[in-house]
Amino acid sequence: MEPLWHDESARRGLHEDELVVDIAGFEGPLDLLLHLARSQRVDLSRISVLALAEQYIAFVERARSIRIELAADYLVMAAWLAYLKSRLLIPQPAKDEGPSGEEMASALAFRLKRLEAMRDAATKLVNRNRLGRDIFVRGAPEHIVTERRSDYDASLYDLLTAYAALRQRQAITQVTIEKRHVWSLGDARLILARMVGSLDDWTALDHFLIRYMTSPKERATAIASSFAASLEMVREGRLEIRQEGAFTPIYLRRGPNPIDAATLAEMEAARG
Amino acid sequence: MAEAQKFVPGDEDYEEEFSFDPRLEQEAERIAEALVFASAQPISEAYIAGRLPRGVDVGSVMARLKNRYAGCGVNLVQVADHWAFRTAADLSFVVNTDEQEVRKLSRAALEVLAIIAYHQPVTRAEIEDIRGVQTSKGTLDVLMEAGWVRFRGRRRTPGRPVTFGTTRDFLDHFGLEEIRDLPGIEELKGAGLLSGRVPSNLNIPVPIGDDEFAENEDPITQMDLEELGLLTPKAEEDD
Amino acid sequence: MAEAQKFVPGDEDYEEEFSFDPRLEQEAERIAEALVFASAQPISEAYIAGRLPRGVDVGSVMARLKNRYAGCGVNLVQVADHWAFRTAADLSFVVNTDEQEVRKLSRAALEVLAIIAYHQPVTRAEIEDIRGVQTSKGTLDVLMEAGWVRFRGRRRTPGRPVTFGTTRDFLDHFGLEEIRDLPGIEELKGAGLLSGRVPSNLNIPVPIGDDEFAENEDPITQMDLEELGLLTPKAEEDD
Repeated sequence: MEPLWHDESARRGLHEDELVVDIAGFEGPLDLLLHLARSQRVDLSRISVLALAEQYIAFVERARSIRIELAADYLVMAAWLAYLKSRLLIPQPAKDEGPSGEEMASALAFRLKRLEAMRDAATKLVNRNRLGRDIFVRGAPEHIVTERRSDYDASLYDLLTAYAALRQRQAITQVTIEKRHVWSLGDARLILARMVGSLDDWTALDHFLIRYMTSPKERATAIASSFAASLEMVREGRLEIRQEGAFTPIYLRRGPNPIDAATLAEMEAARG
Repeated sequence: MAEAQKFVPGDEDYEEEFSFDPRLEQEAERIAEALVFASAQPISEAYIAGRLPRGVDVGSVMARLKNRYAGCGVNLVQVADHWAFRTAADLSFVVNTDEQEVRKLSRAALEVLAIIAYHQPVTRAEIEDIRGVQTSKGTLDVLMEAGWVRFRGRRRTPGRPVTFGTTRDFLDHFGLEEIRDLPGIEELKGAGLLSGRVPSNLNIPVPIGDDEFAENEDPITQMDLEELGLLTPKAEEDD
Repeated sequence: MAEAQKFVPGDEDYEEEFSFDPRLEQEAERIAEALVFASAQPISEAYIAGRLPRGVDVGSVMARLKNRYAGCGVNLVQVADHWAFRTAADLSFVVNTDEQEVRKLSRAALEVLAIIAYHQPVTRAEIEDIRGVQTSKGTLDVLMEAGWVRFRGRRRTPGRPVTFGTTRDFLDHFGLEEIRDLPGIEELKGAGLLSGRVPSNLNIPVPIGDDEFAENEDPITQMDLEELGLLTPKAEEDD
């Protein structure tokens, strides 16, 4: 079989003891996590999520220390894992509905298993006997059957491409100002919603977010956007906020009217 | 035997209650064989049925034909509700003429293809949820252009997101009779890995689009920040 | 099956004179069959011979194969020293139907069709407005003839222009359940069909389905149709 996903550490610029060089080799945080999980060399269902979280955070720290820019995705995941780690280390008193650290860990393990399963499936698929490579059609077909009622042919893909190209051509092109690397309010709101949804205790959440931002430019926008978004969410009763004094850490926790899964799904859908 | 036949489909005389007329059945087999053999594309069973003598069951005709070709160098294969003749897989090494190139797909595209195949109908958000990463532009595009993936419809949930699925060409290309023949699909289903939803409504961070803004949303500017008096960078933060 | 042969593999003495190994002969038949099937042109006997197992006589292999296909819907025929499969002569009526070749829609027709699909109910003036060029009558005729476009109604505006919409056949052909299943702007973007830099003034409407009429639209009447039948001037082509 032609393997598609081998753990080619070298290709990905990843070495056992000397972590991190080329983050570009990974397709997002989950891919990186899966790679790290595999290095534990156990069945994914017996994986140590705690160890995995630590490895991941170490990876991100390491990337920071050698000044590698990480995309926001990786940082959000790091923050989430840091939170997960704290939940796993300090068992919560059986309070209200909030998911336990174990539940969160098993959800993560499930996602890793599912991703791996899809990769295996893709490998099996691509190694099947394929038309045009292993299996061949009649080389000299004698007729083309038209089963359509219409004498004309076009696929939905043709139709949509034609339409998209036309509309784009006709739309007045505007001057686009160079894109800045920013967290929009929407981004920040969504990140907060995802993370605070399960926070029962006062947590210096912005600290998590900011801590992993590598570029100073991005730091400002992350602070500003998440702070502005958090104020809005406090107003809505989504979360509560506390600060002891000027320049001290800002603590957040779930508010009286927390965001439930359905609302969150809607928010995510709205962002497309 | 050929010269004996000269059968015209739809000929009234033959039409009535022949439950099994060997001559008719054999003629039906020859017609189906000719139809499918002549075409490079799979032919629908309905189309074949429409051209067989009346009173003949297309299903059993095709089954017999398939059986007859079972050990041959050319096999009769079923693709969804269509039929096609294809060279036998074990002869790949002789027939292979290295002139045709099978489309090379990127790792990401293959992964997306597999997710669509196993989870269909599936929305883009679900694909991204499984992969934990945004689908880059050009991935779905490539799969649709290859004719393996198509828009299927819309999910009946808020927002009515469009769903994706695979095409008959996909089945044909990968030698599958139907989606249920996907390797390991039953086991995956059994293991709950195709159910779509992560158990207990937990939300693990999913990718955010950092390259786009919502339609009605402007990026925050430096000026806004100063205005809000929010620029309180906590010095250079520890480590 | 091998044990029946008294053949000792590797035994030099036997290798030469052993002239008939049924297993080998059958394999040779399968190979020849697949080769002829997959070839775009009649294929030379020499070429086939070069791909058969050693010690097999290509002539007798082809003769047996020809014989096997003799009564079938497809025959193996020899043209000079080349081989090809052909539909049995008495069945040519099944294959050579009078179907003309399917025509690809022109770019212009695709664009007009897409505009009608998305913007329906839409008038001809509006189509031209969106495309920025005049639409020839021929283009609309082609779409009508294809059975994908129909007169929907009349706009309640001065001149009561006719509005166009898509048909049930359109949905069937393009695999859509309803017209609202057409992907929207975000989905086109997500699938890579619209490039990332979409101007903000680009809006894609949600098409109005068959079952409803737009507020300012009247259903088309028989009289309208007759009237319209009168005004079908012959087309000036537009591409």
